Amino acid sequence: MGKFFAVVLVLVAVLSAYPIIGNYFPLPEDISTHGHLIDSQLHDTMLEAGVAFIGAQLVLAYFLFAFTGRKSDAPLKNFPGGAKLMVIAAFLLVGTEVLALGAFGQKAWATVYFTAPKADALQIQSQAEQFAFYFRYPGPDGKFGAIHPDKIDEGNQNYFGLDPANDVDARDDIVSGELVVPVNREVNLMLHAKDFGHSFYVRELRIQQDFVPGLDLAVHFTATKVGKYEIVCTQLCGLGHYNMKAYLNVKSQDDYDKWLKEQSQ
Amino acid sequence: MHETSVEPVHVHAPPQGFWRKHVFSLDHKVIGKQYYALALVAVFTGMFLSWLMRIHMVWPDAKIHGLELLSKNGAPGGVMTPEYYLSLLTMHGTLMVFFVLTNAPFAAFGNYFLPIQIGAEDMAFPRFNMMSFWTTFLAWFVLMLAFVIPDGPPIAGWTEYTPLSAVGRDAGPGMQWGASLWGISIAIFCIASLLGALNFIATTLDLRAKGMTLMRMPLCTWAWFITSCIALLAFAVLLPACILLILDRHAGTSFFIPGGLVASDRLQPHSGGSPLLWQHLFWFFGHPEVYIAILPSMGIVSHILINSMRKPLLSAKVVIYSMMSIGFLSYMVWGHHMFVSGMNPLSSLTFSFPTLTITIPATILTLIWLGSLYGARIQLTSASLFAIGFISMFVSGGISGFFLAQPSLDIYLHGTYFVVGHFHMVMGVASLFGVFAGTYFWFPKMTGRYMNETIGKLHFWITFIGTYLIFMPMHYLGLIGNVRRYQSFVDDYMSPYLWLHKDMTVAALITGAAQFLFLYNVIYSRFKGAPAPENPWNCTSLEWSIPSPPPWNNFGDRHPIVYHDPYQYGVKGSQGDFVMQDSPEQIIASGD
Amino acid sequence: MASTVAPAVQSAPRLGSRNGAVPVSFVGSSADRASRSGIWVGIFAISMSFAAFSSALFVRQGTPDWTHIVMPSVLYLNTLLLLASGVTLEISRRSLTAATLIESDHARRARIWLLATFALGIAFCAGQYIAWQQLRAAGFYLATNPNSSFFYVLTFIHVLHVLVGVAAIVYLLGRLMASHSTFRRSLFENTAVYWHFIGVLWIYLFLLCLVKL
Amino acid sequence: MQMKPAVITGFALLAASAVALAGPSGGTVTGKVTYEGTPAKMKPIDMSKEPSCAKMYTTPPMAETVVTGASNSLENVVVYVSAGIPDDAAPSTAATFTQKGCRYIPHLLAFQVNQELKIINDDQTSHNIHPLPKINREWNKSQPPGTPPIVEKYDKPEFIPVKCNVHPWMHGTFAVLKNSHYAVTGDGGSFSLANLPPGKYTITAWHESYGDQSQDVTISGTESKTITFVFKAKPY
Repeated sequence: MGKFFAVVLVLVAVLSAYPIIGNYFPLPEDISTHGHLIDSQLHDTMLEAGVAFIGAQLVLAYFLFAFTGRKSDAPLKNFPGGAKLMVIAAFLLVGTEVLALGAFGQKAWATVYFTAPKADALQIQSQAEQFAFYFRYPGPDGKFGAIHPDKIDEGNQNYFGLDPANDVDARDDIVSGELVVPVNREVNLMLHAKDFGHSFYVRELRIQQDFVPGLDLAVHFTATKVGKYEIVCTQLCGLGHYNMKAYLNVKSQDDYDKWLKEQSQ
Repeated sequence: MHETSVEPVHVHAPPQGFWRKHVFSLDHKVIGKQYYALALVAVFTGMFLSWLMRIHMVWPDAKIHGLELLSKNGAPGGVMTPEYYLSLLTMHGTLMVFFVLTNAPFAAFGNYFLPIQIGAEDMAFPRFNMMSFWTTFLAWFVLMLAFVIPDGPPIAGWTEYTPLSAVGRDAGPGMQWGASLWGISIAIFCIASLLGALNFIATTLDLRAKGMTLMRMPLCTWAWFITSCIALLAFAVLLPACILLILDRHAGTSFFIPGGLVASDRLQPHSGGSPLLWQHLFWFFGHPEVYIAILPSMGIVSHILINSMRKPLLSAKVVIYSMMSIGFLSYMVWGHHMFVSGMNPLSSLTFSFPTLTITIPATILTLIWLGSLYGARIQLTSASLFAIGFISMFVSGGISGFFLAQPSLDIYLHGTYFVVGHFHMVMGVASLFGVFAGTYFWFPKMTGRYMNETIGKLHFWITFIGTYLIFMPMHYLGLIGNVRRYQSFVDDYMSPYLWLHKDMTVAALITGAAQFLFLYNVIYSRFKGAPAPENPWNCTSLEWSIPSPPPWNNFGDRHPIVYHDPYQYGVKGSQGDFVMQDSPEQIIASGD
Repeated sequence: MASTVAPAVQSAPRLGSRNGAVPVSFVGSSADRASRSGIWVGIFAISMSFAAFSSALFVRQGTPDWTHIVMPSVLYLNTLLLLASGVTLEISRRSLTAATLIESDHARRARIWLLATFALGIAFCAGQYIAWQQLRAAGFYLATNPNSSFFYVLTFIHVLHVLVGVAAIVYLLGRLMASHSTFRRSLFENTAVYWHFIGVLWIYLFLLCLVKL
Repeated sequence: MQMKPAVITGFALLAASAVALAGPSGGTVTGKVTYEGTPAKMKPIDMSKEPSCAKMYTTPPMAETVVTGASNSLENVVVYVSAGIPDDAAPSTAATFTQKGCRYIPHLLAFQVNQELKIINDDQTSHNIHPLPKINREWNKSQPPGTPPIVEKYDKPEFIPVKCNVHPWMHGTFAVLKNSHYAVTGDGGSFSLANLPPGKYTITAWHESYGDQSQDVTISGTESKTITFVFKAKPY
């Protein structure tokens, strides 16, 4: 039984590691300027965690193999070094690992959250609601119209509750269901929640940030590759959560300008 | 003052009549069994819900015949609606976390064995003890009501994030009365758990038998004691949170609801509340809750390992201190659930360090367990199989914590199946393995009969392998950015990976089915199992020094006096290679 | 001691046991020690809950819609009542410690002061009710603004705790009144501890509502 | 007043016979609904979030809050007899409300109190129907593809906004009316209320964003009257 258990554990270790080593579940391609930091951090962590995982399972397997079904008079031995060794090992191995991951790993975090967007970053506002994202561009005047929750009229495509009748800034605001951005241009995305908590997640951008009602947050990123990518909600927001998505459409500067012109007509 | 009271002292009179004996019993053993039964009902309900969810997830249009009987609106014509999927998800999480992972390893086994293992006749406050079970039962009943009300169960997940959970009807189906029932149920559950924790602590501190020093307490007693200290803080914080939530829902207050929200085309009449406040209060409870679930299993597993290795752990002290530091650290890490929820990015870093640090005591524990196996005489019973399976599971699930503890990786992995795989393995299955191990181990003591070993081993192999087949792939899917809590994967991005989800569903169905072997084994053995002696596993702790099943007052009129710690294995004892805690004989090391 | 056949829980020396034995120095049985640590653990848990409430209040005070309301004047009176009740309970406890027999003057005095404590406790609850009325009269309801919300929540939950204490006092009175009954002193001690705790708790809550940080 | 019931039953009989004969018995009110001023410019609906629906259109469909036609005609206006005629029993036929291409067909559905309302999902995606009544009972149900139609009833007259919680742009209206004398203006904004027995009526026209207007008409014999409603349109 012990031998069988050992075999099973070896299989578990090997088969669990196989898809990772064989890279059968590759990360989606990274189209952001900061993503490579996250990816390399993920890679390092995977290496350390993987070694620990396989190591532990194999040791467990070996001990089971060696020390089950022994005769009742078989001598009992203690692991050389005993508990002291274990404690020291844990502190050294894990401690250093913790420090390494903790200290160096924060670079990616810092680039996302501790660096302010450049002054010329493209300002876009995103509103999350049950169950869609809408995006607002300030239009030619470069000013966003104020949001009036009582003016929201979705049947009439007024998702943000703008008041063009009285608010000049709002008249030229461009509202789109698709996040269209120019390539290689930093975007500062302001997140506004209309009803509940939502989250902005673009796998390829390596960006995830919650929309918190009553608390307008912002994320900034630079998309480096033209194409269409999925924006999904990762914060449970109600019955349509699974279907709450939009598309990030990265265009060349020219196409972007063209699109913007079409929209403002 | 005289040494010990000589004349028989009973905390309560011998139970008379059916109601006192079996229903409103003051006997900690009966109460423990009641907790266990409740957990058993809850775990099978929860498992059934997970079946429905997994089936619907991979075959969204499938007609599940008879489901429309469970809920007319939730499954018109047997096809599950998106909101009903979320209802099941919420109920699955709530049932499993509160009524299984808190009740089974902690309340059930703790109630039954903590007093016996410290040589006490009963809990310090038997009436509180009875109350805390029946309050828990009430909480469960209130939660179950959500299934039968027309509105249906809530859809906001077991974390009930505000404002989704706070605005009521406009948040969607199930959020009008279902969510209220949830809040009330959890508030009641908090009160019950506080009573229980109070009882555990007082009992451990003051009702220990003569000679039972703290360091002579078995490791599972230690685990239950530490857990009750954690629970005392955790539930004391969740209770106010639930009260405020209920007020927001029904009294028009705005603790968690900010102004200017428009839901279902209606401007919500609230202002100024803070959704993050709920998240902080909830996770201040929520993270320690993870350790409330896992620590008792660590204790149980250590206790069983020592017995089936026939040798002590490398160091029991280190295990105790590790469990303590885990309990202590568990209060400094709650923020790691909120890395991307708009918390100050700096505090994310300050939360990530203790989170990474908590892996040190966890690693120490693992190394101690592993290292102790070296040079042992391991006997593989169903109990020890599950105990060793626990180690494997704890490693596999715990390792992925490395990833999630780092804010920079959490940016990518948060809210994906990576998280689901992680916590299901480490706090769900691992601590359930502890419960299984405990059941196979203590069943002879509780009923006077053995459980069937063949069925037990079969149960273990299917469960062990099945668990890996279900939850390991979740990590892979998380790495490709598979978002959790989706009722189906409508986006083309996920379609290439649906086959894997289908396989996981099949694995889940098989593994779930195997649990009926366990259920059968429990029920069959209860009545037809082979009769067990007083101390079938040659174990040293006090519960094995009394008849199986124990009499209503545990030790009769005897007042056990403890002479040894419970780790006296591999010695020359009068009864074999061990010496009971309460036997006055000298320890003679076996010659080797 | 061995001769007395006491119902329910055996424990430390009892007043009014049949032979009217004079209690030796207070010796707690394990049950007494348990209930003592029980009360402290309970106090710890309650404090933890109110700490949670407080943190919520601090967060909420930071939000712009917070308007600080003037506390009803009756609260000052209530505070005095509760403090006084603490004193009377202390006197009662002291004289009971000095008491040897249930029929002694000490015991009688203990009874009277305990009765006073009970009255003051009830008066406090009534006073809190009046405070709520005053606040409603001033147009501040539970949902009027965050400050009033917190005030009602905190005071109401505190009053619930006071009522638990009152119930305990009633029970003690019952035991003390009935002669020839056994009396467990540790119960009295614990009730006193609890009662002083809710007194302190009230001072804290009152200050919490009074001052804005 | 003793004879009122008699009168009512009389009217009821008349109406009933009118329906039964299905011939032009009684008078008719015909007319046209128009607007003056500049109505808000309807924007195209952005369905990019729901590809299964978006691909059903070559050019994105327009919002239907204000639908205008040639010569200032106004569509989706309910014209009904608001006073002067007794309530009718609901017809046995069900009023059908279809979700197709992530839009409501029709955008405005008029039916009678207690008439059966049948809601069908023709899309490959799961819809949610959430009518927001003020006086009737509120419900909120999802309808995955391939599930049976949702059948409901309303027991009080009301204009009920309907929304889909899953697709924010999907908005429609239920016009629940007391009697069978109503019409919804289509292309050209014209309407016709037939089979009106002689009498004095109040005719009301209701539009979801322009509100309602009423006119009194008196019908004698089988004459047919023509009336027009003119709504004030606002650019925003």
